[in-house]
Amino acid sequence: MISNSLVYLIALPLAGAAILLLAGRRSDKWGHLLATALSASSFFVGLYQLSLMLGRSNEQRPISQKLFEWISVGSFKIDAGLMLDQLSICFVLLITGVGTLIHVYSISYMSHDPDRRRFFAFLNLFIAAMLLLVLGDSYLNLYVGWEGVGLASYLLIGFWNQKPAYATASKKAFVMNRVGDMGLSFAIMIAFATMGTVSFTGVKAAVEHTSTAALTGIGIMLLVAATGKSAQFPLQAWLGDAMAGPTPVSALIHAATMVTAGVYLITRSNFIFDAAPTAQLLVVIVGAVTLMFGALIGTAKDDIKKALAASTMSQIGYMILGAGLGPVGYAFAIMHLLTHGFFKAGMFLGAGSVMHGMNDEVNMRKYGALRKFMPITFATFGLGYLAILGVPPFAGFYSKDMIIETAFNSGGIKGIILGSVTLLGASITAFYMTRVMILTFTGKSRWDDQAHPHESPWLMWLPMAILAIGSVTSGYLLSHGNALVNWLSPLFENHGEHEELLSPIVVSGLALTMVAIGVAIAFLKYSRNQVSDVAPENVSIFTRIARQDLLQDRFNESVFMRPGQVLTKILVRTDDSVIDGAVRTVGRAAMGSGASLRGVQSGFVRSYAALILVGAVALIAAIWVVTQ
Amino acid sequence: MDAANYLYLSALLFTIGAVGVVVRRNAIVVFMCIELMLNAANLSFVTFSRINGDLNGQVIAFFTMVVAACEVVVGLAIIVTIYRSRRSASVDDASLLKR
Amino acid sequence: MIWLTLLMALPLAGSVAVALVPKANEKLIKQTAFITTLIVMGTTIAMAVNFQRDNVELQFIEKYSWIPSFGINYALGIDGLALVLILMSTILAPVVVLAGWNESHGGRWSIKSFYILILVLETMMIGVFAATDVFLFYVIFEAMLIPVYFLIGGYGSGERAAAAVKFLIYSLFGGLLMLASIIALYVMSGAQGGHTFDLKALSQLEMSSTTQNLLFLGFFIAFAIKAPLWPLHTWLPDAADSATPGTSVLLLGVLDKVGTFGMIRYCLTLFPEASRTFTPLILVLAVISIVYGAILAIGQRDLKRLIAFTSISHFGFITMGIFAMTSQGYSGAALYMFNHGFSTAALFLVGGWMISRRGSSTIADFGGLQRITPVMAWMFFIAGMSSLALPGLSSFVSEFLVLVGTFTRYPVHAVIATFGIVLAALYILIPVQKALHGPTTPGNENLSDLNLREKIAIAPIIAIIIALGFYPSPLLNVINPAATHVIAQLGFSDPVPTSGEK
Amino acid sequence: MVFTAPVLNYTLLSPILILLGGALIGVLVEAFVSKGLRAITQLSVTLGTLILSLVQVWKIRNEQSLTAAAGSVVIDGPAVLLQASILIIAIISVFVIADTDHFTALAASLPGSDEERHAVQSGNQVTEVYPLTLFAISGMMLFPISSDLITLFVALEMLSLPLYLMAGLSRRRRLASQEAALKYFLLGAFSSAFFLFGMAYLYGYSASVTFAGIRESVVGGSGNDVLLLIGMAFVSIGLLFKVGAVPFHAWSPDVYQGAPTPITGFMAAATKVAAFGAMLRIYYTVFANAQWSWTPLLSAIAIITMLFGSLVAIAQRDVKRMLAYSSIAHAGFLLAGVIALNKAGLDASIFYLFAYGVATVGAFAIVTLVRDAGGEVTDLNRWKGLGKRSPWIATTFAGFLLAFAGIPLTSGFIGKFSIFSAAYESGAKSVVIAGVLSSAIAAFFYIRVIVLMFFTDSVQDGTSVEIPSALTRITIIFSTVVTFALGIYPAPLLSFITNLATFIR
Repeated sequence: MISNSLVYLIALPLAGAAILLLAGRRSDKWGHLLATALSASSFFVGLYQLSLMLGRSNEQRPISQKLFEWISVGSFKIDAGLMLDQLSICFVLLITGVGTLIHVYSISYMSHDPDRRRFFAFLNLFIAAMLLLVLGDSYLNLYVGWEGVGLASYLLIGFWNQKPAYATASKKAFVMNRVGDMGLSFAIMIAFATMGTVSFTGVKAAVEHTSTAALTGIGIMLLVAATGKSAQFPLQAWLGDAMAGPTPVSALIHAATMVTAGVYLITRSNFIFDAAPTAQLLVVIVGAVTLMFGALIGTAKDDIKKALAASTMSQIGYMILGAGLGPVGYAFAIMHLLTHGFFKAGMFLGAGSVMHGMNDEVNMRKYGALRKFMPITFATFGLGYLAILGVPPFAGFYSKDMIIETAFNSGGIKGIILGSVTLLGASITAFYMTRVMILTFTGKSRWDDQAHPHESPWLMWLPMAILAIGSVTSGYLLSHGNALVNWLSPLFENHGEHEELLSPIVVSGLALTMVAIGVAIAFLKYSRNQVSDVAPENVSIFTRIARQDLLQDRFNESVFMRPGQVLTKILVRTDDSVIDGAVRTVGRAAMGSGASLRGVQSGFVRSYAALILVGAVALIAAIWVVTQ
Repeated sequence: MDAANYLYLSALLFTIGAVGVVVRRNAIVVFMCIELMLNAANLSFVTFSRINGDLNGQVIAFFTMVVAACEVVVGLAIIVTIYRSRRSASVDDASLLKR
Repeated sequence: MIWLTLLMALPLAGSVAVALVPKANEKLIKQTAFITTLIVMGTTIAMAVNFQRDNVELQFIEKYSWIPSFGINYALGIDGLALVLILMSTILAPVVVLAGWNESHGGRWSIKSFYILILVLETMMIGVFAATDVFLFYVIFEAMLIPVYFLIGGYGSGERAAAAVKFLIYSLFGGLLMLASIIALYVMSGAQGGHTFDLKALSQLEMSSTTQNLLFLGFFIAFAIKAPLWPLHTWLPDAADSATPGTSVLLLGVLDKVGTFGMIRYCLTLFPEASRTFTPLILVLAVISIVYGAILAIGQRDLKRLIAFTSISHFGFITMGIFAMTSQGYSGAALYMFNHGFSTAALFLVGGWMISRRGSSTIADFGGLQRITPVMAWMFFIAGMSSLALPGLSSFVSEFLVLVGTFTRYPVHAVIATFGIVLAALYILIPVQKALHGPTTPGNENLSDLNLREKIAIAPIIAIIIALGFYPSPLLNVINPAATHVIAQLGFSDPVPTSGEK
Repeated sequence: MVFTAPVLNYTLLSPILILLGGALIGVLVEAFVSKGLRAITQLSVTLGTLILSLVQVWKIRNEQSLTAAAGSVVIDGPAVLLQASILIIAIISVFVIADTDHFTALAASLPGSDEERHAVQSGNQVTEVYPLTLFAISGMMLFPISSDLITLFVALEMLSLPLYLMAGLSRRRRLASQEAALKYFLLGAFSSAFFLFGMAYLYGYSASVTFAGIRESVVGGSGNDVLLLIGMAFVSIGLLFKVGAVPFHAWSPDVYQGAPTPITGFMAAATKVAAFGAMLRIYYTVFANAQWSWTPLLSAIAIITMLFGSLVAIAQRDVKRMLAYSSIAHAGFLLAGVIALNKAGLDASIFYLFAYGVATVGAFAIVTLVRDAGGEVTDLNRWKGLGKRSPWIATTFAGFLLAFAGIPLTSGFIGKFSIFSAAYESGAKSVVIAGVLSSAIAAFFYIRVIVLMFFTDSVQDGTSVEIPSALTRITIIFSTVVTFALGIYPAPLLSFITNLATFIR
């Protein structure tokens, strides 16, 4: 039963999660091994699927499978169905592959944590959810995975939630993601209301006779969802705090896989964006803004993980931008996504290993000169560094330059702006990555006395090494003979090439120069003069703003949080005073009138007689009225 | 002479009685006012029986007198007990029960 | 086979049995009650098996003359919706008994009377959903208040007396308005060929639209109080605050459903025109409830009140789904009633355990429970996740159906309501962070984790929550026929996709 | 001229005659039987009479006659039903009255005098209350069946005069009791003066003292409407006074509170049946065709009565007064039945009267049980926590309160529903709305009492609950059973009433 094996992809890690969570402490001994094994086996299933797929012709490659009828009410019919095509297979391999490596890494990294078993349970849960996300054959199934990874990310960010700050960080991540998810549900609603279906194939088919307005609406809402999950502007604020999670988590979820779900969503929905130029334009803008936004933040961070997080944000900005460029861009976006998966994960693991050696110090100003103490980490990290810079022949060179090139060639003034932005971004990236390298590995040691930096055990450096290899080779492999582009092309309808504004050579040249400039500045600034181990206070306003993540939190707090809290307080008060108050008033009124009416009962028989008399007179009067 | 005048008279008597009940304090007097009202009613009965040329009205008058007598018996009994225990026959003093 | 009467008789018999047990033998009392509820649950499931899914007509019909001089019958019968709700009630009953094994202690009265009240209440819970004679429904609808009133006032905590009275007065008021409408219906039926209370017959009545609107309001206000719909909700937080967890489960999980159930079974069936007339207003109220309830839940310091307000938000969703007049909305609402029963039950029961252990219901008093009582913490977390409608858990399906169903006809309402899901994340995660996460705060160091009984009690609920999240079809298949039937009766059909208008 | 003796149908009159006979025997017993045996003899005589009379009523249940007593009484379905209700209520009341501890040993003695004390010590308890009760009952039996003005008036006085006295017989708080008697008497006499005056005008209008005669001229429309209207108005005052409708209600709270509780229960229940019985007959038969003139007025009075009774009851602190005001509210509900002026209204009213009467007697019977050293405790604040000390009594009382509040599964609900639907059917929507509203208000104070009894902690002030005597227990159990039986399965009684209740003219 080959088709069934799609289920195994998800079922294996899911089972792992379930077993570990239900078995509880009993499974502490072997839990991590089981989890790793299951993740790995899922990876091999993926490979097997790939082999099968390679064996089929282009049209035959996508396979889908209905598991059972999930929801069916009236015309709203959703099957629990999976779909594996050229796009999702890439993700499957990335997720399970990098995932497995990180499982391995974590065995050692988390070895001292009493709750390691729970950690692995969550990792497996994440893998399962992420696979569901990329395998679901309809937007609603995708939604399940979409929120599933959100949950896993919440659990993992808050893994050490006994620290209030971390608990808050996890909550922040979940809530901001929910804002994005809201966009996704809107998209689904519009899709159902206008097209009567929410399955990828169904929607794709329905696009041609659907009003542009609706398509634009769907597109924008999908973009909102993407910004939430992929930490794009304006929903980017959670990513930095998400670094509260254990470093392997940052590597897997917040660098390699989950945060790229937005890119997947947009490329998956290419048929919608191609038909909704406005939405597509917005995608590009969001991408451009974010890539600058992230890059700028990156320049000011002293926390190595936050610096990397900022860089992730910026790199995903590249991908979104690429995806926003339409059919020509999708493939490159994916390519960058994959290469980024390698080098960024690698660098995060490197950071982890550094922290491991520096008893969890994250402040780069307290590092320095680690090259000697952790050669392997330095090597792997360095390769990742070169890759992200886009130095040929490393991975980034292929993927990133493609995006820059496509940006330039996207035509007209738009092309020029986008191109320059991407170029500038590249240069800034070069600057802050160099800064990270210098502060961490070179120069004088600035760590305090109790730190005994040492290389990490093989369980940790092996994955780093593998990823490093990936970050060297993946670019070449994927772009060799346009391998990936051709692989994916059947999914995207090609509108033919734009006129070339700049030739690839020129672009590469430009890019490299810009990078060189960035590197140079970094060298002048940090390598020459001594770096202090505390962040200097007398810095420019820009630096300060950058250190505060360009005031993103300040903004959210003052615009959403505070007013929200005030509103809540007011409502709580009015609910008691006004609404319930009204009810109480009615009651009091009744009692009051009763008390006052008692007065009639004076106790004097004569007044009673008078009452009767009055009554009699009243009756007579009434009669008189009647008869007149 | 027009029989209606008797009706006016009885109405007048009735009103006097009713007002008397309301304004007088002494239980006995109050009671006498009520008797006045009853007799006013009797007067009407008799008048009507005269007007309608039908004897039943007059029969009722007799019944009423008997009933009034019974009322007197019961009434005086009650008033006297009250008077004995309170040493006052003022209806205003008897106002324990109120509200 | 007179399933429904049997179902109603069993708990009564159980209550008699409980009454016969000597006061001293608490254990036996509890066991008797528990066994009874189990038997009832079994019988219900057996009945559900015999239920013909595709048959839109009422099933298991019974009809005996009760008060012939008013044309009142003891008439029972259920459609898919009623079946689902009865199923929910009878599954919840044993859970509540088991979960609240010691709730009856420290009450004003004996443990015995507690279980007698519970069992009597169960009879009425079944009857109120099964009744097809308006008068019978009303009788049970009102009589139900009494046991709950005593359960809150007698075994609750804090301002229980005040809360109980508030609950009773509120409900009685609504009930009397409904009585006025019922009388009017009765009189009209007399004028139009024979006094009757038969639901079907009454739905055929001719009446001017003004009358119909007035009578509709009579019913609707009663139900809106029950189901608490803003602004008639203020009794609920107080009641939930003072009632024991088990009582709260029955109150919010089952009794309040009578409100939404009534809207479908009586408002829509008896007054289709008026329902259409008032739909815009009701939808607005529903949307307000959704957002308002959520915001107030965020603002609560007390765990029980928080849960109560989340329910107000959820009932907003249910009401919205009902009046969206689409099959998705309707089925979603029906499914929502079922799921809400369980997610709220989970929240209240686990919350109740936390409170009884800590001796306080103030959220701030908890802290770091995940480290001390992991199982309890997890149960609370899962319950919370189901309350914020996390995909993969039961309530997601229903909530999304409601939203989609509403969107196709009333996009604006649906959009505003959808903001509720962000608020939901807040009102669940805030208590989760305060109570379960963070460092262990003083007073919580040596709380005990769930014991076996409690685990057994909560397990089925969690199981149902997860199972129905992935495979709701069994319920949907029962609900759908009724849904399409009702929608069709109201002269509605699902909006067709607008694509092709290009 | 020749004297023709009137033809009397003794079988049909027997219920009343038996009562009168019993009453006379009672008087003799009071005079001649030794004080040791007196109480028990009186009790057995009274009960015997009542039961005998009830049997007679049952025997004649299907009879119909306009000429039972030369056209001055009418025997028909409603008559039988009402008489039966009165007798049943009377019997269960007598069980409570039998507890002589409530009654002064020597009514003639001064409160607190040696004479009184001696009478108590020597157990020299006078038991005139029994014959008085019987006289009152015979009056009540006559009131709803009388079919001419004379009989009506005599019956009214027959039922009133003994009640005036009985109100003054309380053993404790005698001053209050005597005051109650005085007030009841003066106001009663006052109202009956109006009644009589009204009768005079009806006579003047129709030149006839028989209902039939008056009805004819009402139908015929001949004659001076002003006379008719004034007559109707004043007669109504007399009746409304007896049923305690606003603004002619003022006596009832004071009298209910001052009178000995068993008497209060009896009065509240039986008098209402009798008075409403008469009212129904008069309005349904005599005034029916003048509906246009009185329906609006009566509706207004009904609405005011309901609301007033319910509202003021909220503010009461004394259980007897609270019940008094609640009975005012119920008078309002019952007026809705009169206004209905249709078969349904008649059936409903009779059912309501019976159900309410039984429940009332039960409720007051329970009030007699809550005592401290100084006798009954009627202050509600001292009823706190009753549910804890004597759950059964408290639960039963709660049951009656729920019945008064009209909660389903109690007789009160069926009554309310039937009477309101009848009123609605005849188009008196405003009355129904007011009724529903005031029921909501009323529910509030009934529930307050339940809260006091069950949800508030008791104050240790020597308030205790007497173990009910065997007889009282019978009353309580009977009323409880009837109250819930009629709530759960009223069909038999309802159809019985429906079959019988038709006025013959």
